[in-house]
Amino acid sequence: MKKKIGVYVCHCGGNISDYVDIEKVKDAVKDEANVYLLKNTLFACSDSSQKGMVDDIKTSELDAIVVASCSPKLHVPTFRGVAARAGLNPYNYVQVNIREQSSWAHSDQPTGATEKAILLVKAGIARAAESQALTPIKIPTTNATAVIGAGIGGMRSAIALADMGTEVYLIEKEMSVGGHVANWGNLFTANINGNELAASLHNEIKKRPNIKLFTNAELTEKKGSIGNFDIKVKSGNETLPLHIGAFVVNTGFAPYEPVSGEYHFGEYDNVITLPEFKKLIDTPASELVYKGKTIKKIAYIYCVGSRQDEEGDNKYCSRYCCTAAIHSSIQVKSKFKNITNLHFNRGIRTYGKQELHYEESSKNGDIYLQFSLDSIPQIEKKGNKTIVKVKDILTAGKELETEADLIVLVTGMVPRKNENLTNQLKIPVGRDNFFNEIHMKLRPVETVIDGVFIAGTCQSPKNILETLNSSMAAAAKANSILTKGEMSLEPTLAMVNPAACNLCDNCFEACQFDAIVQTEYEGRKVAKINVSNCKGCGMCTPVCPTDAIDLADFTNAQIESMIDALTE
Amino acid sequence: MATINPEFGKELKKYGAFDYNACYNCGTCTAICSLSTETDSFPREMVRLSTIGNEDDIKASLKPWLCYYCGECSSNCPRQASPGELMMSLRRWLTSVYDWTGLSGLLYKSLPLSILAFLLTAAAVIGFSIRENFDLERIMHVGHYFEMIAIGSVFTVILLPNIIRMWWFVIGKPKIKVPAKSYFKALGELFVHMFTQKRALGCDNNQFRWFEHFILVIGYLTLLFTTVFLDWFSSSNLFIIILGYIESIIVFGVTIDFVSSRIKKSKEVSKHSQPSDWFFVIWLLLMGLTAFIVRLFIDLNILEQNSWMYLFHLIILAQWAVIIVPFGKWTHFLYRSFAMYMAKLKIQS
Amino acid sequence: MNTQYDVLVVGAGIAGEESALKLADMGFRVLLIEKEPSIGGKMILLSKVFPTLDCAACITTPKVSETARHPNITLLTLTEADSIIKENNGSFSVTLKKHPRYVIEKDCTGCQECETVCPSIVDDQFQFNLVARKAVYIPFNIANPRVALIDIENCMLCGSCEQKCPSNAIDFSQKEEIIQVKVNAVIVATGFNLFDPTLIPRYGFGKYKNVITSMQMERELAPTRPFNNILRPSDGKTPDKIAYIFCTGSRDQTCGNAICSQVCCMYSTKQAQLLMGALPMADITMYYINIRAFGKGFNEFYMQAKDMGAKYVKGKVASVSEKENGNLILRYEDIATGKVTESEHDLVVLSVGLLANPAITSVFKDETLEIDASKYIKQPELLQSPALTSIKGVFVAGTATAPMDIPDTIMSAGAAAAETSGYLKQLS
Amino acid sequence: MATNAQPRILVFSTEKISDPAIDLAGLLKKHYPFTVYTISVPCSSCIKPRWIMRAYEKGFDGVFIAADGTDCSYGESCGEKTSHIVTSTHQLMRDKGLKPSQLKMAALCSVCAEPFVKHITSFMKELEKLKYEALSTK
Amino acid sequence: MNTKTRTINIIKETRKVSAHVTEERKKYVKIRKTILETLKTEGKTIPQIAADTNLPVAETTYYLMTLQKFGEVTVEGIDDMDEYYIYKLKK
Repeated sequence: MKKKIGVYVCHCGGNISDYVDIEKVKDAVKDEANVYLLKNTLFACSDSSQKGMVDDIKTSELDAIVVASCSPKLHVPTFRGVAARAGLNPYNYVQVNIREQSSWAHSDQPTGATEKAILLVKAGIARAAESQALTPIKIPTTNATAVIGAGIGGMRSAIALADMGTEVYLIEKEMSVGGHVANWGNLFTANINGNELAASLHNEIKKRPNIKLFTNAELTEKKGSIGNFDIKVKSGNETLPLHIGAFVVNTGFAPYEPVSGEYHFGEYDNVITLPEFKKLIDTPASELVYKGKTIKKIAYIYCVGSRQDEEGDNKYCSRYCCTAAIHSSIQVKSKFKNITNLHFNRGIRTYGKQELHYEESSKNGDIYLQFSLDSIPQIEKKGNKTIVKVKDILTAGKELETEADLIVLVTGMVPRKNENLTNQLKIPVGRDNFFNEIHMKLRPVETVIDGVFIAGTCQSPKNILETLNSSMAAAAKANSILTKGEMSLEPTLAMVNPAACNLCDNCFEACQFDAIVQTEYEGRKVAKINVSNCKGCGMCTPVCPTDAIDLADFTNAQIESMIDALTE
Repeated sequence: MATINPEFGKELKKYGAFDYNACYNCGTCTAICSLSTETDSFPREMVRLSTIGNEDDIKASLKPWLCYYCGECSSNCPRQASPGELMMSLRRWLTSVYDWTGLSGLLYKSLPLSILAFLLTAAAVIGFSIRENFDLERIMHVGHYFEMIAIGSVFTVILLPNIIRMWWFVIGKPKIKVPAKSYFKALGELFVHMFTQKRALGCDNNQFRWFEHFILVIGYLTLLFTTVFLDWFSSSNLFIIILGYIESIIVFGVTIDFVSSRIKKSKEVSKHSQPSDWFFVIWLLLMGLTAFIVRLFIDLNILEQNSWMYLFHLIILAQWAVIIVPFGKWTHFLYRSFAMYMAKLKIQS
Repeated sequence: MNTQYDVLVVGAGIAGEESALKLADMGFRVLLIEKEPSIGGKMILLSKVFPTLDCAACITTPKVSETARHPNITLLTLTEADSIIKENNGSFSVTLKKHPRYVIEKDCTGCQECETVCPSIVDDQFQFNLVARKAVYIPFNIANPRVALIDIENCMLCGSCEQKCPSNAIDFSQKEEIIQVKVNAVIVATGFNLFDPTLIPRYGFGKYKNVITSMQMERELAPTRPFNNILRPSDGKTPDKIAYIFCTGSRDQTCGNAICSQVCCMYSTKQAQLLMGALPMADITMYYINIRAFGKGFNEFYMQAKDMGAKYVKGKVASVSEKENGNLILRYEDIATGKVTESEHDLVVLSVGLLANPAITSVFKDETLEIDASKYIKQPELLQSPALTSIKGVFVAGTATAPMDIPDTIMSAGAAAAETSGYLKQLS
Repeated sequence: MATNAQPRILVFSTEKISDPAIDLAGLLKKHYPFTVYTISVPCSSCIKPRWIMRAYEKGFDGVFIAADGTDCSYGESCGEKTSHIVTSTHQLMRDKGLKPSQLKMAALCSVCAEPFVKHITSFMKELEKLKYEALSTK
Repeated sequence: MNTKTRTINIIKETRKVSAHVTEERKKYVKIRKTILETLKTEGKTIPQIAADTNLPVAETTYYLMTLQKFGEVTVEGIDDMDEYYIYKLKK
């Protein structure tokens, strides 16, 4: 069918017309099929030009328009707006870039630039002729979220979501909330206790009717996609069906457990981990006593389970432990008399304001000794004494030894094992085995599974402040998607021609976003696009053996007609 | 293998060290020090040895004496750990370590004890004067001989054994083999440094301070010579009299500047004065000044009527000779020179 | 222009953009102001970002254009908040100062014809003074809005640009505008200041041409770079012994900044990797105190730089001196050996730290926007609601609270959006 | 088409990453031959081999895929998938007697204007050589 | 075409050009001319240009790089030691 296409060639005030002969371009394309109207304009983007286009579309009842001007990045939204204002489908608009990719790129050869511009405009016209009206896809969404894990992060996500008007189901595996932090005493960077913090957040949760807390609970089933998930939550003996729009996964970390014999852990009774030590110093007492022995000299050994060598799994730095250990050493010194702290570290990483803790502890007289991975501190028993030996980098590699009453292994964070959840939600993990975001900077709380957001230490080691920030960021992201009650998706998505589909699994494999599902077509099983998951990348299109998949606005017809036009 | 001794810090703090624990071992102090070299890098090494309490290595080290406290390390320390003051404190501590009598340490650590020592000495001089019925001539005569005897005995009984102890810690105990002839060869180093302190010239922007020190040392030593051997107070030789005047002016003139900068705390070196520092400069000032006035009174012929003046001078002199010279900061002058000497020995080992 | 908004976001760097976008996505009307002529903050000027090494422009530009186009966001560049006063009903009365651009924003096509005729030459602040620009200029290639402005202080008032402009966009009659608006909440996203290394004269920045800041190196490495190659500024030589001095202005009480800047170790490590790619023969030496490679993928990135051949020397450089040929002598203590060492390099990069930018506090007239000991905006409920400030209805995002890297900034901005949204919902 | 004309190249760029780089080349007036035409798609992994083959059929001498590399916002597998497309197209090309070197792929970041020009210039030289060889064997 | 009033005249009434700006401009014009002149014959490295023009070498770098940015000079190649780029006039 012949279409009525309006073509506008822009001078861009000389930027184009100084090198590209606009009249020649017009001459060359005026007889193209489908060209109904052909104009040149000084500035296509100017207000007056835009108004003129709206009038043209209306009066000439154009089926499509082509503007040959600058880069589409600059003005596609402008001219799609023009089309929309004139009642034309925005996807019947094609922009041809004859500035950045012709006049400017070839300002050294104006004839060539003109020749190229002609072909580019022709290709644009061909594409417009094959263009189809597309409507943005709207899907209704449920403004409810399941927050998985009621540690500090999960609770903060829940509170933020509830305050923004999202219904929250807070699902906790344990019987009580607060996670690890609920067992901690004084926290660094703020004068508050872990248990107080957990309790105050729990209290806030109780105040909000739109948060439903399930303890001793887990996710047993998940169906659907972003905006509309049907899930089942088993809480105690009950199983509840819930309808939600998104997940915020905030399942936290597990403290690293030293392997047996690592720094004589499990062999010597006075070798303990940092979490054990934190508990020990929080017990009210006037003297620090461990297993009946008064503790005066404490040796902290850093990077246990973190920054491991080739043989270890954990190449990463656990981020919170340097400050946590130093903070504990300050606490223990302020609480008990005559304590000596010896820090055997691999370079202190008290980044940001946490440096002030390091400074405070040094000024307190704590002694820092630095070792490298190829010569770690040796611990041995001499009678009932425990001796730590180290080759200290800070003393030009000199061998030093000290007695210690207690050895604290500063253990890091490892990903929490949760196979059930991983199977249900299919969140990919990174090389460090923590959950992986799509993009660290652009989309730090999103996963490749649409509608499943991650926050807190299940993503990577973080301190409490960082956990809270990411938890609230995930809440903001989830709420911004769900709050309007519907989602609008770009219509440039993949489309399956069911008649041509033979249902192999090529496209299922190619799609990273779980956007291809099975459906019935004339009694056959065929593939279908789940539009709410499709991102419009088109990765699935070239893998189809029967060429049954096309990407809207980039169809075979459109691209091939462009190629044809470029080689006329 | 050395044992970490956190207790050492507590002892060191009694000698004036503070905040050096704040050090995070960046090495700025060592690299900024213009006297620090690849073979003798300090002060961070000393800060580190102090932190881990490695007494033996500190005792064996000459580095505290190699520092002339320009203060650059302290003013550029990112953690404000005052490495310069730590070096100063180590010098005090080493002085007490070298001192076989143990008095040095007691005086450094305790201000009341120091004051008591000064009072006792004063009382002894006054007691002696009472016994002599304030006979000025007699007192001056004894005073003159006291000077000679004090110099001799302080040196042989206290300082010489202490220098031998210093040698033991630095060279003997660590079993450094030094050929015997080196001991003679290096003597030049000893005297050059003793009289010129030329090493202090290596400190950046230190020419004036070095010059002050230089003329002070010359002034002090020649004044000593003039009073003890040329018997300034009794001399009628015009040359000797004028020489004495000039020397004493130099001594109190330069020390007035030192005292005032300690009061103003204008330089890094004068920011953290300990009692021992005050005693040293004030007594030096008083020595020069009282000697000057005594001779002036003689020349004006009014000393007879004002014999208290000589008494005052003698008290200062006695305190200087029996407290400050053997146990106080005066020894730094000696140990510094011997440190340069022993450093040379170590190189030749 | 509308005078009523739900939120005023001050600062359109990545934190401000992220907060504004999230709130706009939730349906709030956002007024976003930026004092510079382009949005995108400091990030848009970077080369690549650690630890993924993706190009900063590729990450920033989509966010920047999304911000500029969002129907719920009104964006004002060259605009500063002059005063913010809290009204009795809890809303804020805001006075804005919009500096004249002398170019009609909607008419400028970004063709840069004006630049070709402008006779005035001045240091290009967006290339950190490595080259010059004209008095009429587009800040940088990927600026948004990508329109020209006139630096009137350095303008010859010749009028050539006005004559040349094909779209008649130059307008010298523009005046400073005072704009009054009412908002219900404010987000402070004013970012950080870079440390000025002339405060450490020992390093010779400003005196020795071949001592440059890491931000200048960032520009040299960026694809739209000033020299088009990696060169040292004294004589245009391709450097082959490059030194990095870590902790320039951080962890240093003598310049009044005791805290760690959190990003310098990693951006320096990143630059080292990029330099080893660009100059395969070059030796890169990193003089550090401690390596703060703490975040996701950071330690692995640091190990990778070492494997690629970057030399890490523990020891802070104390002083830099210049040789006649422009090479520089660095004096430091090599902590591993405990010895004072001197080394020669032909280019020295100072890894400058981040400092607080507390200027915004003076804008709040009736209540005090408190700052902490490090002069960052104080977060009174740090471990419960990190986006809150001392003023109810005023929130804070990104490096206005503390030094932090890009992912942490984006998270913090998300948290500020969540907190603000909750607050606005309660108000209504 | 005249055989002595300079080779013609079809470039497939990606809307968010490599096309802006090509724009930037223009903006910076970094010149390259004008017989280079660009069609922009969302992601390089959606380019169909049949489109590439169509281009050769219709007279293009070379096809250049300006891929996203690791910057792709659709995920990490895009580079690998694009390489796969190149491999399978090479098979088709061999069947048609085309040289594999007539299809090139390279990752471009969004400001990689200069690398783009370099790639295109060297590709153009290669194609000229091919064309000359083809001409001389005739 | 140009129908709008020249707004430059409006601002000229309220502003004066500072001496510094004029100085900088004069300096640039002079240096630019010198550099372009010396490059007329052949491509040169920055130290060569500086030597030929008697300009301080750092200043030469700054202005040459600026000229490169404005599209007046371009890289021709690199010297034998791979140290200094050779710059030529851009046609």
